[in-house]
Amino acid sequence: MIYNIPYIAVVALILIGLYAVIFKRNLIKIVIGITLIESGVNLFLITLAFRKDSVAPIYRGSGSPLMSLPVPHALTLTSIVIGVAVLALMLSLVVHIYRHYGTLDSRKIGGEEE
Amino acid sequence: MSRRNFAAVIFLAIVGVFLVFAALMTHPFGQFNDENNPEMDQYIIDNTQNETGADNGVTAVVFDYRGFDTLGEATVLFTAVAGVILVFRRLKK
Amino acid sequence: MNIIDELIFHSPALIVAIPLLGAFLTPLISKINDKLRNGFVIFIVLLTSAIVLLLANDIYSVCGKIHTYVFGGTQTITEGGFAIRILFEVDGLNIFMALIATILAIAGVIYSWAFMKENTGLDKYYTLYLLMIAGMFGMILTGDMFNFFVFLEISSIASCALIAFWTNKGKAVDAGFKYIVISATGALFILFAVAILYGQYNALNMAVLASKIQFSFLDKIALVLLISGLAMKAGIVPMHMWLPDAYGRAPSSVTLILIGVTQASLYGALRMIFTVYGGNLTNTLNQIGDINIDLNLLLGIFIVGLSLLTIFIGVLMALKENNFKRMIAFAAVAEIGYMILAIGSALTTAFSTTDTTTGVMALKGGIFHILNDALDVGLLFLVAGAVYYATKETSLNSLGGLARNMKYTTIFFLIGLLAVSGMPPMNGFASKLIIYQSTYQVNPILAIVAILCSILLLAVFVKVFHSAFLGPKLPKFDEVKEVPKSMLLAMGIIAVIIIFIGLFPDLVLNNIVQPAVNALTDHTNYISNVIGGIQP
Amino acid sequence: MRGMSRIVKTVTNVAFPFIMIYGLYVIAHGHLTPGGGFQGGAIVASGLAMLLVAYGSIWVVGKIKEKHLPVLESVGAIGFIGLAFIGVLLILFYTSYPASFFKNFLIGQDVIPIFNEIGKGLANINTAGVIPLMNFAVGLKVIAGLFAIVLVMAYSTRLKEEK
Repeated sequence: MIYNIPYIAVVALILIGLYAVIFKRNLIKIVIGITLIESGVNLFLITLAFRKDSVAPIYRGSGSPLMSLPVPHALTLTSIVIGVAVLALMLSLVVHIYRHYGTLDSRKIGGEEE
Repeated sequence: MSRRNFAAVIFLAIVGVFLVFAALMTHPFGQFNDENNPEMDQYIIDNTQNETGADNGVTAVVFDYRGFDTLGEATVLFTAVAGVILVFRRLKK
Repeated sequence: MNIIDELIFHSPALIVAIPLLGAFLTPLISKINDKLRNGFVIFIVLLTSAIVLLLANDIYSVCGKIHTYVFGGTQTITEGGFAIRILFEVDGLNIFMALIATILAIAGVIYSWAFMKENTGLDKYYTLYLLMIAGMFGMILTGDMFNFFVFLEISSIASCALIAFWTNKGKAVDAGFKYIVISATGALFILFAVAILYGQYNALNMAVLASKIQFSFLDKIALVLLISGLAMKAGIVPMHMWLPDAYGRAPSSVTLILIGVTQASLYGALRMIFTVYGGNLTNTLNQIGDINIDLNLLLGIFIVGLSLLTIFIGVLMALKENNFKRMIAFAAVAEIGYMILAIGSALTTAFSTTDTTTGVMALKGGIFHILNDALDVGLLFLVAGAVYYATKETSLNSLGGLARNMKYTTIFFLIGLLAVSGMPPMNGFASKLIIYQSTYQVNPILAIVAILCSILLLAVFVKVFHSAFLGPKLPKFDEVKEVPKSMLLAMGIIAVIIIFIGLFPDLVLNNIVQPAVNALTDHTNYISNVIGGIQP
Repeated sequence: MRGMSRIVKTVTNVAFPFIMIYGLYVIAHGHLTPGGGFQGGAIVASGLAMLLVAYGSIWVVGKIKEKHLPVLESVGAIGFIGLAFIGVLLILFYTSYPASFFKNFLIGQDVIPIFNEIGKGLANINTAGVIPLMNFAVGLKVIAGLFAIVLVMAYSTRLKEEK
């Protein structure tokens, strides 16, 4: 049981993120919520890579000790870059929404007549 | 608390319970045995140097074994740059 | 070696890589000349379509053939039964979706030539357009779970930026933000599910996962996450809020590809349910007395319930909607409901031993409807875009008497109207008839509800046709002219395909839809074709 | 933003070359030590972002036009996908070559022997075939891409404030 605590942390991060996405009215807080979910998933991927008593999967010349798994590292790297891209686009849309409506409250945007 | 908030709290609670169960049932952190032996990753660790010539296993996976993912990843960044520039463009010629 | 054979062998990679290369080259080429850039983009799309047709010809030549392509190697499966490299696995269903995507891409890129001419930022527009097409093809053709996620993100980021193309309108930016929030959350659900499956079985390839999956508690969680994430992207009812906004506010040419992306998400859900979890669909979950509660029954009833909600809400919202494009968008929601209605009823029966034909027929109707829905709704959106281009009006109240000045557009709208509401000479009739027949055998109420909603849909569109196109010519539309030729050509391509399918539905059903259904139902063939002789 | 105080500018002047060199080192040694094109590119781009913060976006746009950055990014992306395409195109020259997209074509050949080395724990930069070349292409792409995002966002939000 004690070895499952990292996964509990993952679940906590994802739930906090979902809470922010569902309940918060401020667009910036919604963006923060999505970033939190993403960090939770990234943390989960990277915890899957660890093996007890292992080193990073990089050869150092002499011998080959037990190495941690390389594929989750690669997946996490990809996922982080995708997260940066989504974040940049979301923030630039928020900037535009603020320019139009002068507010970040999600109840007050998008209601105007055409 | 409004009805919408109440429904959302119920939803979050259900999701939370299931995810906590999932977290408890995942194999313990860092513990591998014969049942969940990571064959694929062990193969990559053993053959990285001979097949790709790279010392760094992660780079070998990123650029060789799963190179197409990396192309997609680079494309995502390219897409984001194009999108940000599109959103901030001048609207009048 | 023959060059055509080589082309076919490498085609799965080239179908994705050529639009990507085109997208990377577009910013450089648009420095030279605008016309050259438009021509280059059309050339890239046509080249991709030619390769898709070559691959389709190859796939359909042998029954049940699966074209497996390895990136960066030759060995599909390493000794021990795991795939270390990314594989593209193209079977009947994949190539069926790719053909739909091809039609949409060609029509959209031709339509854009005249439709977007007045706007600034066109080099970025065309770059993102090609990226969206590449993302759609990647989602459709890939055989790797993580790769699927990456292409999902490419298509959703590109479409989000294009939905917010008209940044001077606040509602467009708002629709783009809504879309990116929903699709980013859905994509993260999918990534979480992929990570759970990877942690269990140490595999990312779909065929390998399908052969290893044991249906433990974690796998059920992963299945729920996968279906809910893909349902968010596909616009099924509890998560449909983004769809009318995004479809309605985006430029019409973008909406056309957005339909394709939505269908690709639906394809993803089909692939996950029928192939990855295919062997476990008849697992008994629970037993009450003598009755076994099987997974496929539970999942099927759940999906049928969702689909009825989707149809109802789509049709009712379309009835009261006043904006032309948003109204069509709600009709699109209803059409998605018809597809998943067929898939749900197929799930309830497909794996029972006593009645095998009903499930297969429902599945056939659902998959055929994916093609028809993409064409019909796409044509309607193109017509709405043409009306907007000519009059700069979106509200239905202020339109009227357009048939006098826009003859061809009116004819195309009539074709789309009849097709989307399932009237006999068009393609929508063929697929909806199969859906009615098969759902009637599952439960008559389903078929009755489906027919009633279809009639309501007809009423909605006839009302629009009457108010916008017929009637006296309004004085403010005296100057309105027919839209340019490239837009007419794009609408014409889709209309001709609609009429062709409507006249010869059997030809399409037997040659294109049947292999897709076979690919879905026969998941053991999928596994054995990819993994080959090596068993874990 | 108009730029920050003289202290910040001086510190930036001192730190900037070190960050650049470190980032380029991470890119170049991606196949030998922890790092790679993405990580090194992010380091260099963050150094450039530091310049942006310290000196203000007007000054930076005076030095680097923001419309040149997407061209640089396109060049990096074309380099990356081109290296992947060469794996397929080699079939035109060697008929029995086991070609495929993303083939590491520099490993296991004897035409250019200097790139045909397999790293055995030594820090030789000419190992690993096309991986270092791909690292450079991706590094260029990431530097240009991330810096373009930051620069465009900073520059366009500033314009609105000043008016």
